[in-house]
Amino acid sequence: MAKVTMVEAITLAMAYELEHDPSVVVLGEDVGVNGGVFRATAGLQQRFGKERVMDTPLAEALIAGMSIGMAAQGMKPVAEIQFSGFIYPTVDQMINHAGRLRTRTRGRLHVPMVLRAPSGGGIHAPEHHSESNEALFAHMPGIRTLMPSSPARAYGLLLAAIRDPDPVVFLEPTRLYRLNKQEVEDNGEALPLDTCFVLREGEDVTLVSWGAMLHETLQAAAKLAEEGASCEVIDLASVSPIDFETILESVEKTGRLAIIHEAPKNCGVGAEIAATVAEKAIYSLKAPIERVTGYDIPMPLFKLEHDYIPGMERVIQGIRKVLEA
Amino acid sequence: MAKVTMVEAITLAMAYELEHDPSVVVLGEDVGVNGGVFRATAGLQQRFGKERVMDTPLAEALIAGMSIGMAAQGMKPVAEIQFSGFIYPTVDQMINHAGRLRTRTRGRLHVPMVLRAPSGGGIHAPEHHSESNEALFAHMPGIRTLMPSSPARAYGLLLAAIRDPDPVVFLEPTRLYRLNKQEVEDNGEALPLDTCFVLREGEDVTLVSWGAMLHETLQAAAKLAEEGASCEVIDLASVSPIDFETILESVEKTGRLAIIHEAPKNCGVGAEIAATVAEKAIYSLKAPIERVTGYDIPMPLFKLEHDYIPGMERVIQGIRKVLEA
Amino acid sequence: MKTVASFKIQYSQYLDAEGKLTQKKLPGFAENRDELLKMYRMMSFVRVFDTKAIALQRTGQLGTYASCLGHEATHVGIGAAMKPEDVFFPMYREYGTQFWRGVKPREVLLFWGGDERGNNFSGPQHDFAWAVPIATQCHHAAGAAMAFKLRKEKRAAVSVIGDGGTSQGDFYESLNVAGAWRLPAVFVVSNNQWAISVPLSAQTACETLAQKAIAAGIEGIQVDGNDIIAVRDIMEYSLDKARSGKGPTLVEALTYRISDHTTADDASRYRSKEEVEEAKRKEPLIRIRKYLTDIGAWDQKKEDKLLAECTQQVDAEVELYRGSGKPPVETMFDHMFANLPEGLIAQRKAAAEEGRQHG
Amino acid sequence: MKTVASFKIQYSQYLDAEGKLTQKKLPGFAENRDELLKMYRMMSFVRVFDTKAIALQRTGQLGTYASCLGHEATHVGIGAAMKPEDVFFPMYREYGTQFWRGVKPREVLLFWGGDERGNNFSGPQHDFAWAVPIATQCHHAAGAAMAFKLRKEKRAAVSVIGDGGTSQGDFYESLNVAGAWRLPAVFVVSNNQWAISVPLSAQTACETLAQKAIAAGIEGIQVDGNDIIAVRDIMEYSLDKARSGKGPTLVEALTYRISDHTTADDASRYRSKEEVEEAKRKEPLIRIRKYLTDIGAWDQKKEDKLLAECTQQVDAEVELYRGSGKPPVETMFDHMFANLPEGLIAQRKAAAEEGRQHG
Ligand SMILES: Cc1ncc(C[n+]2csc(CCOP(=O)(O)OP(=O)(O)O)c2C)c(N)n1
Ligand SMILES: Cc1ncc(C[n+]2csc(CCOP(=O)(O)OP(=O)(O)O)c2C)c(N)n1
Ligand SMILES: [Mg+2]
Ligand SMILES: [Mg+2]
Repeated sequence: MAKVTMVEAITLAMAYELEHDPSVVVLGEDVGVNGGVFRATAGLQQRFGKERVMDTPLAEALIAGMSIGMAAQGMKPVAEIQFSGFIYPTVDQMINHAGRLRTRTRGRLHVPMVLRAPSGGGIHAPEHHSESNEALFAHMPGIRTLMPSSPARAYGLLLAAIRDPDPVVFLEPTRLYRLNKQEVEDNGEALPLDTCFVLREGEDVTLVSWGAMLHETLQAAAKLAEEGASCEVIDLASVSPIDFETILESVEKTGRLAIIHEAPKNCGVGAEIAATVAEKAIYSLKAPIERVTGYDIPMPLFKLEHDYIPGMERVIQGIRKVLEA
Repeated sequence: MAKVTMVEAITLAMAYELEHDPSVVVLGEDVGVNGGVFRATAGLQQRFGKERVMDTPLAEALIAGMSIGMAAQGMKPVAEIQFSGFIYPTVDQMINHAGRLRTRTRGRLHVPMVLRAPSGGGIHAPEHHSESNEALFAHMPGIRTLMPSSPARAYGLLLAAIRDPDPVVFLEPTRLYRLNKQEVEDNGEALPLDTCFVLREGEDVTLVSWGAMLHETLQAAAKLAEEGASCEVIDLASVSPIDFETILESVEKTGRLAIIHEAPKNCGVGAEIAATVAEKAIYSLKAPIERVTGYDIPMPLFKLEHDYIPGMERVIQGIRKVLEA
Repeated sequence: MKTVASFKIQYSQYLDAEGKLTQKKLPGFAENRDELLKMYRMMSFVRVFDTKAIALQRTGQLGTYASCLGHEATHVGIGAAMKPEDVFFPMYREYGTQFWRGVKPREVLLFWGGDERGNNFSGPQHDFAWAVPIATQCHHAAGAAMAFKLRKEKRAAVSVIGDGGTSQGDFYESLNVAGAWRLPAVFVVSNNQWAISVPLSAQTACETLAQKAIAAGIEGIQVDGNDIIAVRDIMEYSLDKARSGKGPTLVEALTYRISDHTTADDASRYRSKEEVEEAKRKEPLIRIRKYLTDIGAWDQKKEDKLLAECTQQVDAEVELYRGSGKPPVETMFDHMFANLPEGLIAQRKAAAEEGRQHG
Repeated sequence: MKTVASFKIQYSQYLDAEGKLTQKKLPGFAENRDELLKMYRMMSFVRVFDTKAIALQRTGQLGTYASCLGHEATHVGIGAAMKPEDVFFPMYREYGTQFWRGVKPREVLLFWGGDERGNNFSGPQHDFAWAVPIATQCHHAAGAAMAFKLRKEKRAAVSVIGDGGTSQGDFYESLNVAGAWRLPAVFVVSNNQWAISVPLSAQTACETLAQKAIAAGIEGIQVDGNDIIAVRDIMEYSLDKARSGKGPTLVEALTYRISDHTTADDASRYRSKEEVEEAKRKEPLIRIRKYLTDIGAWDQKKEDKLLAECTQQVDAEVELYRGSGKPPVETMFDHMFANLPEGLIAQRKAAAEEGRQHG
């Protein structure tokens, strides 16, 4: 068992599927000889050839649309969008085709594709390279949206995404790509879809977060534990559909909920979680639900990005507010 | 003062601005001699000429992108997207440029454009013609999103949108285009932005809705009034930003809230309203907030569209649930 | 300045508007009367269907309907040239191609009648559903073509868009990748001169739409889209080329949309009667009928019999359509995912209950 | 088949890689030594700046930086041909054009240093900000051109994209509308042979990128992008044409990206040393310097003096950049809207407070 970074775990998952399923192909800009600008596809073209790992022309709508066409004809394309701010040209194809082909043909055609893209800020990247846009996809019917937050979950969830017969948007927090290493057994074992993961058990407050913000969230939980506050930390992982069963169970236990995400607050995924919990568990809530999020402005250029992304202080402050209310 | 339909009110507003502001132009597919597929631009080209009212080539990204270019050079483009399902190619331009040009140039350039599009179902239209996608735009920083629900509000809000120096997405419920007529004084008076409208005062429950669903919501309120339940009905109108002041004031009075919208529930705008109200007014709430919405599936073809769109029965049932909890 | 590249666009026609041959040597299939008759029959059938569908719409039995009047040679020509294992990516009015490939008229009616079951074709199961968002299907065709290429299958992907569709970026992106990757794809532009109310001259400054191929470094050919012989011939050429690994082709079929854009449109608002009359003179059925008559393969009796048969068949399909009923409410959910998530199972249940109550 | 349209693409060059004239008659400006010297000085300045910016990045004083090494003739040629009232729509490495138009080097550094103030140029206030999302700015250029046309202003919009950018649908959509509406726009493709790791041959099957103009029915010209005389000449021709209502032009400038794509890239992963060495031989400064030397307008002393001056100027700009500090947190909100909505006022307040607390 090797210790790998998250980006290495992602490479491992793609390699595993390329190896075991001949219908899997990888495509995107610079994914071939260059191995991807984040090196997520490093070595794959050398190992599996140009027919399995393809550099596309520079056109994101094309990447999504071709993937749909391939998928509907029996392939399993794993497409990469290079940076998060360039995913928007895929929206038309994803919502109008990927998410509805199965239902509009009554199951005759379906779209087993994965659209991978980096997500979020914090790595001093140029403009348009640091956006968090999971809410856009979460609102689209017919599409699953995942965000891993550790090497092992990245590996297991990506395997699940590739194997799932329906479209999956897989958003990878760039801030976590190389943040730390974890033992990941490259055994082809997928994690379940449509489920969240309880990373830390606690009694006093439930913290729901996903992607890179779990880093600050877990740190905050550790810090607060020193002060005697016991936080239950849930990795949402499946941004859509949301595993409300687990979340509600936790909130019914703790009576308090803070949601932490990097994307803008307004109509973010945090809103859905807060709304549903407030609806279903209102009588268990001992305090208003708190959302600690990015502001309702575009991600600023990097001099200010750490003023945009909720830092430990802001997260702890938010949790304290819930604990003290 | 003339009685006009909503679509006529929209035409009046554009005509007023074309008449009074030489920098205003109208553009889109078939908006010229054909007057728009919904007739929203009927007569405008005849009256103001081909230079002011332009048929574009068939390309939505172009329509949005050119509008940004024109707007940044001092024009006020009012662009039409023909049907709601074809607005997605504009997403890239709207989020990456329209919504951020002012802030990224520190105010040097700005984008006084309006992107008009029909919205929602219920008129037996073909596939992709009946989507409700306000949540997509509501989540975008730097953009205002409006949805009128009456001829007078359509007139006043569209004037405000055109005059506003920043980008506005203006979503017009096709189901209301010709549903009924209202007296609208064509006096060039705009309504305020960033505000919602209390359409009916009440004591027992607050109903927040927007666009076409206000039709069912108002009917439901009238019906429930017969049974002695007093509903306060709020037209959200400004889908983003949301006027929480008015909503919170109402909920603090009634203690109960139902939100009614046609778009899919998951991560819809209703989630944001419910989340914020639950956060800010939790101690006033006498019952869980209820959302009556479309399902988390694509709008079906029209044989089933009225099973998708919440009808009176579903709306009343939702309100009753809040009243009785 | 020195010339570094030069290009030309060629035009193909065998049968002019008068039904006279404009070339001596006919393609093989056109030497075979039965082949020509088969195509003519289908063109006639499509026309009868089209007339009936409009009538259904006018009497409130159908939603909006997009007529194919005038496009019969283009559509049937495409269908006749394709093999079942090829994949077709329609826009929304290519009934001629689809019927040839086994799609049932009742399915077309279901689609325009607001029923998803209409996209669950009886034709080849791999054929794509209609693509109403203009030109988006070009990408799917490119993707499918890539799948065939990767799997070394001798199959081709055929997409159709309109003249208006050539203004969409998706179209160029697909053409370009097809060129770069030498994909087995044929991109047809059904140039019927109008995109709703926008005439071709307002859509582009191009003299031909076939020349758009030059931007992708691929071959572009213009064909008389009202000439079933020319259409099928160029399609066979392009498909052979594709299947044998020689790359993609852009085919511009010159035709005319004689009808309104759809039944929701009123074309008299934006174009002249004269123009339409002129187009009717050049429409595709007249000329092939004349030619068949000239070579002694057709006469009025046969024509009457054919029309009676077509009417009968269409009426039978309409009956089946009329009996299709409303699908149960919960079918909205049944095909959303292979594995329906919890939340949708709950919504499905609620919707089904409501459906049962209020039906 | 009959030919219905034909096209050719022409190529312009005055100065070859050896600095020898390849045409007898020079454009007017090139007969004027001072004009040539002015351009050469700017090219040299840009190169000094570029070298310095890379050094800043390597020492952690700048974020990612996109070098323009090798593109100086293309960029400066565009700048020299434009008028202040024209509008420039850059991609992300056209410092040569921008400096010519008055943008300050410190502003370029601010942008790559992660500071929005870098987009608030000192150049013409109507010039667009950088457009990192590839080819999206073509639409803005088309829109601006339409504004000029409607207002009957004799101004042109100039956008630049790369060879990779020609695969984006936005590019074709803009070209097409510019043709259909005869817009005063010039679309430049800076063909530096690579889009990060993807070579031109994998991007498209086209022999030239200028031929993409044919898909829009507009003129396309290929120019030696390392020849400042040819670039400026073709740009002046295209701009005159645009401003006088004669329509848009697509200009393909053939050049080479000698540097890595950005400082975050390692080009040795995907291309050979030999190729880069060959490109260096043809780079734009050598040839114009040779030519100026040959005609007696330049010598080593002047060169040394120029480089010293450039270094001094660049250093001064770097100092200003270094002193720019971090903008106050609340500036994230200050330019969001002309009228900031309530919710953002509250967020601004919270952010400012936090900023004050934690720096
Ligand atoms: C992306 C998109 N935008 C707009 C529309 C609305 N619309 C439907 S058909 C049409 C015109 C299409 O013209 P053309 O491509 O020439 O095809 P034709 O209908 O003439 O066969 C338009 C604008 C659409 N379906 N898709
Ligand atoms: C829409 C979009 N997709 C991807 C990227 C990431 N990216 C930045 S530059 C680049 C290559 C651009 O190549 P080219 O257009 O040839 O310009 P060059 O950098 O060579 O000047 C890519 C893929 C982007 N900026 N925008
Ligand atoms: Mg057409
Ligand atoms: Mg390049």
